[in-house]
Amino acid sequence: MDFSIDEPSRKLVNELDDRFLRGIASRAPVTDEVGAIPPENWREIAQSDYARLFHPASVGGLGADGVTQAMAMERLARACPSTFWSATMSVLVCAKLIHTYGDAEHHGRLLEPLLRFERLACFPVVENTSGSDASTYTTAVRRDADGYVITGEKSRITNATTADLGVVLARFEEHEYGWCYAFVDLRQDGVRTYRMHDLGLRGMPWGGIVFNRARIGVRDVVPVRLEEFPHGMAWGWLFISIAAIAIAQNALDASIAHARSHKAFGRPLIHMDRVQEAIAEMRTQIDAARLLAYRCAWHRAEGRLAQDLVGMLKPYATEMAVRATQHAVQIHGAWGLTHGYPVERMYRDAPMNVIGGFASNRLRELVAQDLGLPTPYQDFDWLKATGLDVDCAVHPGALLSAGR
Amino acid sequence: MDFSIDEPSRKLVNELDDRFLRGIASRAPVTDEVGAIPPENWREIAQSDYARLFHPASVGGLGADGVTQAMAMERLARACPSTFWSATMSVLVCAKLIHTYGDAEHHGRLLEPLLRFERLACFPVVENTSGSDASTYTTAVRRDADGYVITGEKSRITNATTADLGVVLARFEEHEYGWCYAFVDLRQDGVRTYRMHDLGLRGMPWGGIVFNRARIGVRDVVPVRLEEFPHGMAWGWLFISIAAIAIAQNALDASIAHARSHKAFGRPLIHMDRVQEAIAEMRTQIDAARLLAYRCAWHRAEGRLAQDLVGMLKPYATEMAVRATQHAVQIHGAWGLTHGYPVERMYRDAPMNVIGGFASNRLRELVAQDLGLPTPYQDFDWLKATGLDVDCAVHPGALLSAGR
Amino acid sequence: MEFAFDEPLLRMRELGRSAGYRYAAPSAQLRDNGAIWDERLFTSLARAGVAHAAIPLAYGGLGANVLETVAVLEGFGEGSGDTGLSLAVAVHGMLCALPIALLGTPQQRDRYLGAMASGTWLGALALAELDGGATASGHDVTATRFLDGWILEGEKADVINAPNAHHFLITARTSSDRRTAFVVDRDTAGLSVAPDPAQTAVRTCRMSRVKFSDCRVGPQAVLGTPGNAAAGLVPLLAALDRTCLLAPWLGILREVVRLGRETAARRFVLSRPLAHSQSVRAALVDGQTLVEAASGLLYRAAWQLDRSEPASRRDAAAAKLFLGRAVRDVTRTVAELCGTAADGLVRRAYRDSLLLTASGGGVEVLNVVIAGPAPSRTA
Amino acid sequence: MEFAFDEPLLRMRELGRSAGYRYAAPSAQLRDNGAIWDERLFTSLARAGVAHAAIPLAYGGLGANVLETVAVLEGFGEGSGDTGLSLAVAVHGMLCALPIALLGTPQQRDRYLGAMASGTWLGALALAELDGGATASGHDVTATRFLDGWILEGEKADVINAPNAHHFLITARTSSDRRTAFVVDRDTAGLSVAPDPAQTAVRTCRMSRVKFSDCRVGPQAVLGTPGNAAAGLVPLLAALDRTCLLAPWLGILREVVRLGRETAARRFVLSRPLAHSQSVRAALVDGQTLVEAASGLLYRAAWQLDRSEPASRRDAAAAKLFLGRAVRDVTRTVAELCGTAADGLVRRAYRDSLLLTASGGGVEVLNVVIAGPAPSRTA
Repeated sequence: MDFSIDEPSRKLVNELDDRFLRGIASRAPVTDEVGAIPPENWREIAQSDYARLFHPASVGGLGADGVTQAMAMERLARACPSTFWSATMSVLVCAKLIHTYGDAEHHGRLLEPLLRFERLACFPVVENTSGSDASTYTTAVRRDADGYVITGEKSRITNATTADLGVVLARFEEHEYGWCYAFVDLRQDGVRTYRMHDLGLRGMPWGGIVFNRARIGVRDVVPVRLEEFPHGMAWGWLFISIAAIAIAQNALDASIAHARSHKAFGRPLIHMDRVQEAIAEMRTQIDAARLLAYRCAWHRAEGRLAQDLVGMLKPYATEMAVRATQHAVQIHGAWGLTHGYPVERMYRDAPMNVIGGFASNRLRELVAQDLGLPTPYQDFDWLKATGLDVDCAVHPGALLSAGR
Repeated sequence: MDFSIDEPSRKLVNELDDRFLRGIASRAPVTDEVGAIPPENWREIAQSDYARLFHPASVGGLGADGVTQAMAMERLARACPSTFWSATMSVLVCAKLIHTYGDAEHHGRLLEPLLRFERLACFPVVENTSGSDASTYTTAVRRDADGYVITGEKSRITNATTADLGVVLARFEEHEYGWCYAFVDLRQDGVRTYRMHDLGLRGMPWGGIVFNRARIGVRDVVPVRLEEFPHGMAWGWLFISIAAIAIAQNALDASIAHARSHKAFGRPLIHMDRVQEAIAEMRTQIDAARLLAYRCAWHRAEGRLAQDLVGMLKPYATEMAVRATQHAVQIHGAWGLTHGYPVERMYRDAPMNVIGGFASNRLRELVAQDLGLPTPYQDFDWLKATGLDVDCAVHPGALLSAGR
Repeated sequence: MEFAFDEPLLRMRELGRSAGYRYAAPSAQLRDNGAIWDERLFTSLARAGVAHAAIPLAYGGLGANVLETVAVLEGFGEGSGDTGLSLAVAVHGMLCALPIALLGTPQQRDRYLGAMASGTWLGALALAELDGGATASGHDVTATRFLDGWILEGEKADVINAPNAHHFLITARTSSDRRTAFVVDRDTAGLSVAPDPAQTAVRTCRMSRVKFSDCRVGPQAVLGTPGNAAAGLVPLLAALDRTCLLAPWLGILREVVRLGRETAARRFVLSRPLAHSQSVRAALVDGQTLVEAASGLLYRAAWQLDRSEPASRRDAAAAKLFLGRAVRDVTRTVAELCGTAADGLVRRAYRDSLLLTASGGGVEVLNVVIAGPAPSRTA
Repeated sequence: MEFAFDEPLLRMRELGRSAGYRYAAPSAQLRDNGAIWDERLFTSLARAGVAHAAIPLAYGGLGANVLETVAVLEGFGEGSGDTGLSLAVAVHGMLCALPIALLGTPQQRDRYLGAMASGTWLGALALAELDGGATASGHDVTATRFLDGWILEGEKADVINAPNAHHFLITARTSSDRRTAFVVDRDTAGLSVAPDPAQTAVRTCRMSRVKFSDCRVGPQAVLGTPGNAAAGLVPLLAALDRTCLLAPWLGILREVVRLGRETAARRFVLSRPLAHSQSVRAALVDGQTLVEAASGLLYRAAWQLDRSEPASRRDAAAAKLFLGRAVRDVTRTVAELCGTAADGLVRRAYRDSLLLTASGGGVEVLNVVIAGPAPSRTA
C-alpha cells in the first residue's frame, strides 16, 4: 500500500491546476450568471492533457493511473464545477462507453473529436416518469427500411442542448438483451432539445432531448444487458463524487480565509471553538471522501468495477459536500447567502451532485444488494392486527378524573 | 396546562388561512421570481385582522393570546414567507418597539398607518463590518441646531428599499445609556437605500440604508440600554422561527403529496421505509418546534421576556427547516432542485431564517449565558507545552524497517 | 387556557422530584451495581404518591389524570436519576394498574387496585407487550379454552418486575389473529419465574423470564373482552408507554444536561474549563433545547389522553421518537464531556437509553405509526 | 505504487484476525463479565505475533513497520471483538515498547524489549499520557533531582495494564513547564499499585491507580533527554494513539457492521425481517461506508509514520476524529437494530466507544490540532 503519487503525475496535475486556475476558475462566476460555458473554457481544456489522461495509449490517451485521474478531475472541478461536469461527462463517461462498447476501427471517428473537444457528447438515460427505475423507460430503437430509428424522450441530461453526439440507453426489443446503447448524431431533424433550469451548476447545459424517429447507423446500435449499465454509470458516480469533494474543498478554503480575516468580539473567527470544530469536521470528512475516491479511481483504472465502493462513495461524498457548504454559510454569516459571493454558489451547486446521476438512496440500495441485503418488494399492511394502528380511545383521563 | 385554543381564535385563524391561501399563496412563485411583493398582497393583509392581532386594545388591537398570534403568523408564512417577513417585521417588531419605547400620544401618528399597512417600517440594526457584534456599529445620532441627525450605514435590513419609517438602533453618546432607538422618516434627502440580492426570500426587499445627516424629531430619539435590545429582537427571533416552521410544514406537505402520487419500482414512494422515516422525522421535529414556538409566544404575549426559550427556539426551528427541505429534495429527486418547482424555492428560503436576525451560533451564546455558561474571551495558545502541537518526527517506520 | 406549566402541575412535578431525590437518588448507584430491588424503598414511593399517582382515589391512589401523572414521573426521573426504578414504578402504577382500572371488572378493580396503591402487591408486564407483538419471536404465550377458563402455554421474556411481582398482566394468542389480555397471579399453578439472568440494562428494575406450563386460569383472569386485546389493551399500553414510561426520561435528560453544565464548569482540558469552549457551550444549549422541545411533545400527548376525543397515536409516537433521539444524542454528548471518567447517572443513562429506544418495537414501529400509509383508525 | 491493500498487508491483517478469532474471541464475554486478565492468553498472542508485531526482529518481535502493525491490529480487533484486550495488547507492544525502541538507550532496549516481545514482561501506561497532560487535574506526578537520580511523587489514574505490569512508562513534571519520561519497574520501592476499582469500560483491559511515594529511581530510568518529553515522547505517543490504538477499533467496527447485517436478516419486526426495511439497509450501507472511509484515513496516517518526513499530526488526528464519530454512530445504530437484546460485542463496543472518543483529550484536543490557528511545527 502506498499513498504517494510519482513525480511525472504530480507535475501533470500541477500543470492542469495552474492552467485551470488562471482561466476557467476566474470565469466561474460569470459561467454561473449567464448559464453557459464560455468558449475560452473549451479552448483551454482542449489545450491541456485533461482528456487524454483517462484513456489508454491504444486510443491516443496517456493511460494515467486512477489516482492521477482523480486528482486531475478535482483540479478542473475546483475551477468550475459546471465546466467539469460538462467536459467530464463527454470525455470520460461517453468516450469510455464508446471505446468499451464500440469497435476501435469504426467508432474511432466518434471518439477522436471528443478527445479534442471539437465535439461534445451526452449520455441520455433518465426519462420524465421516474428517475432511476429503468422499467419505466420507453425510449426505443427500432429497425426500419434503411437501418435504425430512435423515438422517445430523455430528460435531465448533462449537455442536452450543446452535445453533438448522444450515447443513449434505449430499449432494443429485437435483441435478446432488450436494451442497447445507441450512438446518435444529435445534429439531425428528428432530434429536438430543450433546456432545464436548476438550483445549481447553472453553467452546465441540463435539459431534455426528444427523439422522433431520429436515424442511427446500423453499426451504431450496440445491444447491452441492463445489468451492464452500472459499469458505464460508475464512472459517472465517481466524477460526480469528485465534483462534490471539490466544492467542499472550495467551501473549506473560503471558510478558512474568511475566518482568518474577519473578526467578531475582538478576535479572528478562526479563534472560536465552534469555527474550529466546523473546520476540523470539514477537513476530516473531505479527506475521508477524497481517499475513498482515490481508492475507487485506482480500482476502476485497474479495470475493476468496484461498484460497491463507488456506490458508497457517491452518497457519502455528495451529502458531505452539502454539509460542508452549510458549515461555510454558518461561518460566513449573511455573506454566505448573498448573491455574487462564492459560497452562495457553492451552496447551490452542492446538492446537484446528490441528485444527479442516481440519487443517494437508490445508490444505497445497489450497495445493500452487494452486501447481501437485497431489496424485497412486497405488499404489506405492517401494523395490521398488532393494535398499533389504532388510537387509544379508552379515555383514561376522563375516567380517572371522574374518580376524584 | 392546556393545549387547546378557543373557538373565536380558531375561527379567526381559519379565516386568515382561507384569505391568504386564496390570494397571497397563489402569487408566491411570482413574488419570488420578480423579487417584489405584489400590491394585492398588501391589500389583502390590510383587509384582514393580521396586524391587529399582535397589539392590545389600547392601541387599536385585538389583544389575541400568544398561541393565536403564533398560529396566525404561521398561516401567512405558509402562504408566502417573503411577504410574511416584510409584513411582520413592520407590524409586529417595529410597531411593538414604537408602542413600547414611544409614548402613545406622540407616536400614535407613526403606529396607526403601520397597522393599516399604509406605511411600512424597518428595523435597521446590523452594519457591514460584523453581524451581531454591536461594539463594531458606528451609526450615531447627534444633536445639531434644529434637533437630531443620524449618520452611518446599516445593512441587511428587511424592507430597506420599501420602508417609510426606520426604527434604528444607533449610538447616542449624549445620553448615559450610549444607545438609542431613533424613529427615522426614510422619505427624506439624507437617506439613500440600496437592494441586496440573496439566495432565498427573494420577494422580500433586503438591502442597506445610508444615513447622511438625516433629520430626526427631538421626541423621536429614545435612549435605550444595549441590554434592552433582546427585548425588541426577541419578537424578531420568534417570527423568524415561525417562518422556518411554516417552510418546513410546506416541505412536509409537498413531500407527502409527491410520495403519494409518484411511484417507483411499482409502488408509491410513501410505501418506502426511507420515505416514511424522513416524513416521521419531519413531522416530529416540526411539531416539537411549533409547540416550543407556541410556548414562547404565550410567554411573550403574557409580558415575559423568555429570552432563553426564544433563543433556543430560533436555532432549533431554523436549522430544522433546512433539514426538512433537504428531506423534501431527497423525496422529490430532481424535481426538488428544478427552478419553478415549489420545493426548490423552499430549499432556498429555509437557510435565510438561519442567518437572518442573528445567526444560530450567536443565539446559542446568549442562551448559554442565561444557563450560567458565560462567554469568556481570552488570549490562548491552547496546545503550548503539551507536545500536541508538534508532528511526530522520530520516524518509527524508518527505524523499524531498518531492523529487518 | 394556560399554555405553560401552571402551579398545580408544577407541584405534582415537585412531588415526584423531591420523592426521587430523597428516597431513591442516594442509593441509585449501589442498587445499580448490585441489581437490587429494595422493597422498603418501593413502599416509601407508594406512600409518597409516586408509585400510585394514577390509581383512583377510591383505591388509595392520588387520582391524578395522565397530565399530572406525567408531571410526577418527570419529576421522579429528575430527582432520582434512576432509570430502572422509574421504569419499575411506572410499569407497576400506570401500565399494570390503569388497564385494570379502565378495562377491568369491578371485581378485578377491587381485588388488585387497593393493594397496588399501597405498594403491597407489585404488578409485572413483559417489555414485549408494549409493541403489540411486533417484535414477537416464536415463543409467544397461547391460551386455549378449557371448561369456562383457559390454559396458558409458553413464555414471556424480559418481564418487568417479575422477580418480585404478585401478578402479571399478559396478552396471549387465542386464535390465529386474536390476542386476549389476562391478569395472572404469581401463585397460579403452572406459572414459574426463571432465575434472574445477568441483566445488562436498567439494573435497578428487575426483569426475568416467566414460563406458563399447563397454567390454568378461570374466566375472572381475562381482562376486557376475550380476543380483543389489539383493540383494547394494546393501544392503551402503547399510549401509556409513550407518555408515562417516557416521562421519567425527560426528567433524567434534564438532570443529565445539568450535570453536563456542572462538569463543563469544573473539568479542565488544555488548561481551561470545558465551559470556555464555544463548542461545549453550544452542545449544552442544544441539549437544553431538546429537553424543552421534548417537553412540549410529551405533555401534549398526555393532555390528549385526558380529553374525551381519542388521543392521536401519531402525536404520542412523535413524542417517543423525539425524546428517544434526544436521550441518545445528549447522553452521549454529556458522557463525552465527562471524559474517561463518565460515571454515575451519566453512564447509566447512556447505557439504558438503548432500552428506551428499543422498547415498543423501536424506531421501525414509530416511523410507520407516524408516517405510514395506513388509514387512521380508532378502536 | 499500489494504492489499495496489497498481498503482504492482507496477510498481516489475516494474521491478527485469525489470532483474535482463535485465542481471544471465545472467552471475550466471560473475561468481560469478570474483568479478567488471562496471562496464558496474552502469552499466546505474543507467540502469534499480535502483541509484538512492531518490536524489532533482533528482540524477537516481527519487526513490522507501522502500516503492517496497524493491519495486524485491525485484524485482531475484528477477529477478537475484544475492545479491552486490543487496548491492552497495543499499549504493551506498541505504546510502551516503541518509545523504548526509538528513544531508549541500548541498555534500556536490551533490558526490556526481549522480555516484552516474548510476553514475559507486561508494560503499562496511564491513559492520560496520551494527551500530553491536556486533561491533567492536580494530582500529577513530579520528579525532583536526588543525587544522580530522581524522586517521584504523586499518582497516575487509569494506568492501563497496571495490575499485571512489570514496568511503567510515565511522564513526570520536572520543572514548571517541562516533563521528563521514565521507565519505572514495578518492584521499585515507593511504587504501589492500588487495588482494582470497579472498572466500567474496557473491562478485559485491567487498569488501576499507581502511586509514587518517595520513589527513587536512578538515571537509567530516564527515557530520552530529561525535560524533553513534550518534544519527544508525547508526539510519538499521540501518533501511536491515533494509529495503533485506533486500528483495533476499525476491525471492531467492521465486525459490528457485519453483526448488524446478520441481525437484520434474522430479527423480525412487524412480521418481516429488519433487512426488509429500506431504512435499515441504508443504515447498514452507511455503516459500511464509514468503515471504508475511516480505513483510508487510518492507513494513510500509519503510512506517513513509515516515511522519513515528519508525519502530519493533523492527518492522524483526522483519522481519530473520524473513526471516533463512526464508532459512536454505528455502534448505536447496530445496537438499536438488536432491539432490547443488544448483547455481546455490540453492547461492549457501544459501552467502550466512550473511552475511545475521550482518550487523548477527546474531541476538544482533536479539533484544535486539526483546525487550530497555531502554526505547524515539528520537533
